[in-house]
Amino acid sequence: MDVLGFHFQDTVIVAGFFAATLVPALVGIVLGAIFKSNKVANVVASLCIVSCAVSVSTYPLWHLGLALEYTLPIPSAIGEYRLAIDQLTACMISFSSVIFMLIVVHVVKSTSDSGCRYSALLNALFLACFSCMSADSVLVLLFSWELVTLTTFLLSKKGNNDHARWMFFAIAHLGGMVLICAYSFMASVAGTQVLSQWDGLSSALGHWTSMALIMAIVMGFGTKLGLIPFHAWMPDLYATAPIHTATLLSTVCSNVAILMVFKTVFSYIGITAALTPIAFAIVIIAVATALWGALESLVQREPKKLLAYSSMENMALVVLCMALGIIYIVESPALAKLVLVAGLLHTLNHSVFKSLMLMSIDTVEDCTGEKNIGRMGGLSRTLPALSAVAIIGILAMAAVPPTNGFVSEWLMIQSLMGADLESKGMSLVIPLILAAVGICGMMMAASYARLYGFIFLGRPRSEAMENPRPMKRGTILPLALLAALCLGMGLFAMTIMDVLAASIVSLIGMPPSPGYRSVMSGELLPLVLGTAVVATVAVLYWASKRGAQPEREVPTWSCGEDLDENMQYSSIGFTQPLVKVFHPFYGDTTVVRETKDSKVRTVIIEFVEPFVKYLYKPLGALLTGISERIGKTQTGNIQTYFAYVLITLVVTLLAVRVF
Amino acid sequence: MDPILTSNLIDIFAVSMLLTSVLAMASARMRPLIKLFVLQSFFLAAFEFTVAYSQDEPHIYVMAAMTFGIKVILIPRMLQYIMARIRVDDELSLSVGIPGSMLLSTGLILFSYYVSEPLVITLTTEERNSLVLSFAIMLIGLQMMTTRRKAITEVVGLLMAENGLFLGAIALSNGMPFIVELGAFIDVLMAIIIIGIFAFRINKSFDSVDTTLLRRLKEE
Amino acid sequence: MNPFEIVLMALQAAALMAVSPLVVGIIRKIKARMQNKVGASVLQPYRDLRKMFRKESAVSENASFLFRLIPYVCLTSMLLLAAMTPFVYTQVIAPYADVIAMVYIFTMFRFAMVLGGLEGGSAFGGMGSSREVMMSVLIEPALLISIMTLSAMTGAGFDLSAISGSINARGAAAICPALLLAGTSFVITMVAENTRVPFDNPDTHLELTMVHEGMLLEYSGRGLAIMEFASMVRLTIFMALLGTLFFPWGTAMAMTAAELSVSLLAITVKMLAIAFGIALLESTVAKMRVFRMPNMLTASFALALMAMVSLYVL
Amino acid sequence: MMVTLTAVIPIVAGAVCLLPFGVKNVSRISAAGALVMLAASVYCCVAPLTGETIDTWIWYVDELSGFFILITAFVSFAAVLYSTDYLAVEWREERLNAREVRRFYCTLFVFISTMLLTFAVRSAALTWIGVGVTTMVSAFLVGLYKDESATEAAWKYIMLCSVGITLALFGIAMLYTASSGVVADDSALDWPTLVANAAAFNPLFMKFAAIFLVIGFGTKAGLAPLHNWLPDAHSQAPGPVSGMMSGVLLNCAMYAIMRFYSVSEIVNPGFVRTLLLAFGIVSVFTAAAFILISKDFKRMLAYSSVENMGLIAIGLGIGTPLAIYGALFQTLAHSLCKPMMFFCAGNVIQAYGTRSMPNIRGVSGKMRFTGFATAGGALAVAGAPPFPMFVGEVMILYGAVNEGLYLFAGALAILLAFIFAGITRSIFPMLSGTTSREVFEHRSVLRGFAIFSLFACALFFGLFMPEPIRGIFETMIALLSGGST
Repeated sequence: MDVLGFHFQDTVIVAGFFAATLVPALVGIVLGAIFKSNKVANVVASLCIVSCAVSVSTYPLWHLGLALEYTLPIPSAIGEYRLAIDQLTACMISFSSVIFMLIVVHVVKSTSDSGCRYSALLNALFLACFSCMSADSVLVLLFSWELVTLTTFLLSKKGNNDHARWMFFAIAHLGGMVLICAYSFMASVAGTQVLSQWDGLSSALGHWTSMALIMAIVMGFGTKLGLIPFHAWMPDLYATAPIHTATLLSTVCSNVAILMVFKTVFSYIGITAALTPIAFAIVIIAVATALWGALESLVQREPKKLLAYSSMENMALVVLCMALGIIYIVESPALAKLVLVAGLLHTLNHSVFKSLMLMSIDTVEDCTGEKNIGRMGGLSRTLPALSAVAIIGILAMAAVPPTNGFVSEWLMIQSLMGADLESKGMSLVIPLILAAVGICGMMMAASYARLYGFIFLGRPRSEAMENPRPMKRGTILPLALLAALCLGMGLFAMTIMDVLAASIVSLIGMPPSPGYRSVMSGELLPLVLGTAVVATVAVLYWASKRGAQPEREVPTWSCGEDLDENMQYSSIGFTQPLVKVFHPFYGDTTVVRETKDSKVRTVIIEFVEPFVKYLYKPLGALLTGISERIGKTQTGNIQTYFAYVLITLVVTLLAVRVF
Repeated sequence: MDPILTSNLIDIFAVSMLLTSVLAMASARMRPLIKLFVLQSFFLAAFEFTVAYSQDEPHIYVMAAMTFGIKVILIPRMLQYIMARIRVDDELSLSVGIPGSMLLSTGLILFSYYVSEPLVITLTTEERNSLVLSFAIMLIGLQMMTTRRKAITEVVGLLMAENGLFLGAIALSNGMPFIVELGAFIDVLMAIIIIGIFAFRINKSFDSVDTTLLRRLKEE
Repeated sequence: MNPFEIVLMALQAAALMAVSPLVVGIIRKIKARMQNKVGASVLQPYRDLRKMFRKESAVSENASFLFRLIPYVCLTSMLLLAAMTPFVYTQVIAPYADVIAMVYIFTMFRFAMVLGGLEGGSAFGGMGSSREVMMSVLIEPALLISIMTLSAMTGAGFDLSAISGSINARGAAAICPALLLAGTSFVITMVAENTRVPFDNPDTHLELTMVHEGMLLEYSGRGLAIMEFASMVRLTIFMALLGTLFFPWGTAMAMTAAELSVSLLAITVKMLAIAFGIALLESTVAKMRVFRMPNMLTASFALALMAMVSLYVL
Repeated sequence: MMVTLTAVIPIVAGAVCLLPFGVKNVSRISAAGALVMLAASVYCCVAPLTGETIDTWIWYVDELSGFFILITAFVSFAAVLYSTDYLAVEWREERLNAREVRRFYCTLFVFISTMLLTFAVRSAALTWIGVGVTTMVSAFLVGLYKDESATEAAWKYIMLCSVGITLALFGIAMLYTASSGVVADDSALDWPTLVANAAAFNPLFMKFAAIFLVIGFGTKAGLAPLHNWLPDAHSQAPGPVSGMMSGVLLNCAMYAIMRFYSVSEIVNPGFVRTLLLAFGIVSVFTAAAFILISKDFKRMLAYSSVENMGLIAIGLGIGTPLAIYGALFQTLAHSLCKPMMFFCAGNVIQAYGTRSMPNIRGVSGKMRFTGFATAGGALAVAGAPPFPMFVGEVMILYGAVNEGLYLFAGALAILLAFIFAGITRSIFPMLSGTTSREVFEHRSVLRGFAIFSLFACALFFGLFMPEPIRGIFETMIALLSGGST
């Protein structure tokens, strides 16, 4: 390849690319581990930004036709560090790097999470994610996936949130263990550890095994995506961890998980007609997760918890798309492409709007020091820039055109509807899925309306809201960029979809035609509709403002009384009608009455996550019970121990004698 | 001597060892217990001597002598010294009563026969019994450690199990290479000395050598 | 698409919007007559809108830029929908008259309204928004599914004009359980979506009952005019959809003068009939309690689902 | 000659320590002694690890021995460095007097010497003697404090291990019987001879030998349900000794099992493997249960040792080259990580004066270095990457799956996840939070260096595996799977 008149060997360029990606991050880790000062922390973070910036070029490099395969020149106990990047991986790496970079920029600017340790761990997380996505060896994949878990765990330390972090760590590790077993099994069947040589193992595995493996892999990665019942860690961790950790977890790490699920299911295992039953099981889990996330998000008190449930819902939709892809792929490849494109597009979109919203919400908490959504309000007048970017994020999450969230949900429903419904039991299932997706979408929209309305709109509900600290300088920049991405990806979604479709075609090894566009309606709709919305609003606004009488600012109408801060609808009250409608699902709404004085009485409504109450706690108690039983065997009496030796000896001898 | 006589003698000594073991399980007092141990060790020495004679293996003579010196004379002396120093109460405390212990011992003997059956058929007659008996003595030694509460009885149990072991080792292969035997003896001796030291410490710390008192170390 | 067609489409969108105050006026008039009143002129809504449009607006001091923008967002969404809705002629701006997009534009409208209700910070706005949100969670899926049933039934994809044309072309043969069930569901949805009795009473501002008006409480002058107008258009669009999607017979499928005039006549009759139906309903049925609404809405949802399922089962 | 020297140097160092110098001087002497010991061991192991087996007098050092000797020497070196400051603090705070300190060093060096010797001898009998002697010597180290708990722990330790040793001796006798008649008497118990002639051994006797040796040495190695001495002894011994016991003493018994394993696999393929698999999974299961309920810092770490010994047993039990690699790697990983963790625990316990985890809070705030190292150590011990124990676990699971032990692998994975959850749940809350206690971190260069060097090594092996070392592992795998060198 010739660059600026110089000729380079392809291998040199590839090696240079990997070096340029990995080395700054490595240097960052080392620097961050050694130094402590804030200045160095900025250097460390900027090294991370450099790495991200280089890895953004992954897709362009792939596009130039370079074979992005590289083996690091250092062997390890788990074999060689083999990296290989295919088209889909390249897409995801490039895109995730952009998000990662913007988040790190925000870290630097906001300084709330800075510090050498944090920045060094960011570098480590970047490396882990990069190597996980590009891993070409099973063990490297498992190693880096666990490393992602570890670094996010370390990154999530803030104050006294040990329990929340631990919950995450333990559940994620359980998932990791499942993955280790699943991948080991596949490696033993494939006879090689090199992932790029795994090609359609399902014929060798037999379909029962393949189905079990697909389930194990979806659930294994699903522990980080928050699939039911592994979502219990999400709300607490999102609420207590440093926000950038939560953001990375919700965006980049989810992208990694989704990518790995896609690659494993569609490329390594390979889908055959016999595998559809497992897809139905996954559909059920995904739908249940989505509904659960939507339901729980309605009653959350803390904005970050609400966003955690929203992440759960969004990721469940992506998994749903993947499962539908499995169902469609045999009968109608074009539709399968469409639904997979929808899923991947939603993954990308989610990482944009979710990072925007999480960081915006954190800015709110940072500026006001308030964490309870019920005590917020009226920030749009005091923090106008923030409220402007946040409304775009909210619109994107609520899937309102012309944002990117709309496009992916639109595609999703299209692919659901376009299903060839004459076949199998699908005809009954599809309407149900459709209904569930519809209800989820509207419930989430309700949550988002509540989120925005009770934080930015209305009158302030507490002192802190009246005079928030101004935003830190420069923090608006990454947020604005993300907001611009929300709009841009909404308008120009087709370009991204084409790339994703091509990646999926090459991943699955399907014939490129019929393309996904053949089953899709309104190819230009995102662009046309989006432009139409924006243009019409602009024209109407402009036209209407001309010749209008000047407005008058008046106090909010209050039936003649003076409005105090409690005379506003409360955030819990806002969704209360819905809670009443879906009451059985919330199970227990605990009402705590505290009598402080003889006259003052506070009523607090608490929503306990039923999964924690009815699944995790009893399970924990059971395990502890069993362990304590076993613990009783250690009596402290040495005679008992001798007895164990004697019994062991006798039993072993007997066993050997008998068998 | 007559080979039949020697082989009979070998059997007799081996059986006597088992007998002393069983009797030891039945004894409720400390001093008879130690005496029974001395007796058992003596039978072991006699057994070794007979085997040495019949096989004409000089190093087994040495072993017999060592057994006699260490196990019949030295160790009992030490045990008695320890008992005198820490004024052990002669009463044994049992966690399983004597009838129960007897039944258990019988069970273990039967078990030894059952388990060693495949081994035994490959051996010559005189080795057979000795091997089964050595199994039984070892298991009964462990049983004594399991059911007797005092530190000293635990030691005696261990020593009896070791006697069984030597019985088996010699019956099977005329003893191991000399260096092993020597090492084993030194090991035993050292163990007893060190155990003795700790028995003193236990007595000092707990005012008793009843090891049931030693049960603070466990999970809450 | 020839230029004439484009002009026609634009005309029909414009006509739809233009007649919407009239439709509201007619409903009010019929209602008044049923209650033995004289009632205002059917043109009264036009006069009201004109008056409000000219007045000065008073904006709450707590309101943000969004508050000023929301009326235009609402109007825009209705404009786009008007352009998508087959009215006298089945061909609309295909292929952009996408049913899914239509549902999402409704969502956009509603989202804007809800946020608008939360501006200002009065208790009424929040209440209106809260109830609106509750209803929409149940309405929207029902709407989606009932329209999807049509799409699946005809196999015509997601294009409104194609769906409408396809049902129209089949004639009476198109009448099937799915269509009827979906139609019933759509009627309930229409009543609920447009906040008519028994779900809401558009004519009162009683705090215990109001949904839609609660959200508009802070608007005045031009903003209020636009919001009210958008709501009127919404009602008309729903009525038009009912007339051209579920009972599309008579709607012009080709651009001939004969068909167009028949279609014009047909749609007028249909709209009047629907208006009469709404008025009848509003005169005879009492307003529901707020927490009774979900039952009715769930019924609508279930009907839609049954319609979809019946396509494959029957 | 070199081997003799290696074994003698620590004894000399120990003897010198007994001389009536001041505590500070004794520390210096012992540090120097440890350094010399390390140097001698490294020098001694260079040849075997590069393929030239040392086979002189009673010594026999091949790759496997060399591997274990190097681990032992390195960990012991770190432990002695750590002791110098640890003991000085104990002496300053008058928990120990100068005489006890001197005796401690002497015993410690003798202990090291016996361990080195255990690995370096040719005969199974001598290995057995070595294992026996380590028990007796280390009993004094466990009982160093002479209080009730320490005495109790030492008593349980010595009694249970003596039983184990006795059973193992019977196993050796069986082994001898199996081999006698095939091999000449003099070399009948030499490991290389045993391996070379194994094919002709009496399989029945080998089976009994296997049972007695596995149970006997298993008691010493801490395989459940024979492990009950282990948490007591580890928790009562002073910090550096706990580290050594867990990091290298358990290896001694495991080494004996490994050596026997390579013989037995030729005679009765699969027999020892089954035994080890059974003991291994029981150990991991028991350890999981105890880790979940343990409140005592050091006891919990001790159960983690039980778990790791179980894992190593499982790795051997699976018996494929990959799994054996996992077992050996796990041995290395455990020997590096666990002492480090015990040293950290020593720091914490010395500063807080309690071992009860719920009473320890705010370590990171009060003790920066220890907090950092404890966090790393906890992750390493729990089995998180990039630490080597994760790699070992993955290898063993991978091996199990490859052998078709699916249910077994699944159960093991779940148990490992529980253990992971248990360890992290207990340790991380200690690091954060606040405490009202007066806490003073005893910092010194040597102490820090001891922890840091282990940490650095662990991290290195977690991430890298240079070709030469990989080659050594390959040879060891060949040795263990019954191939002759």
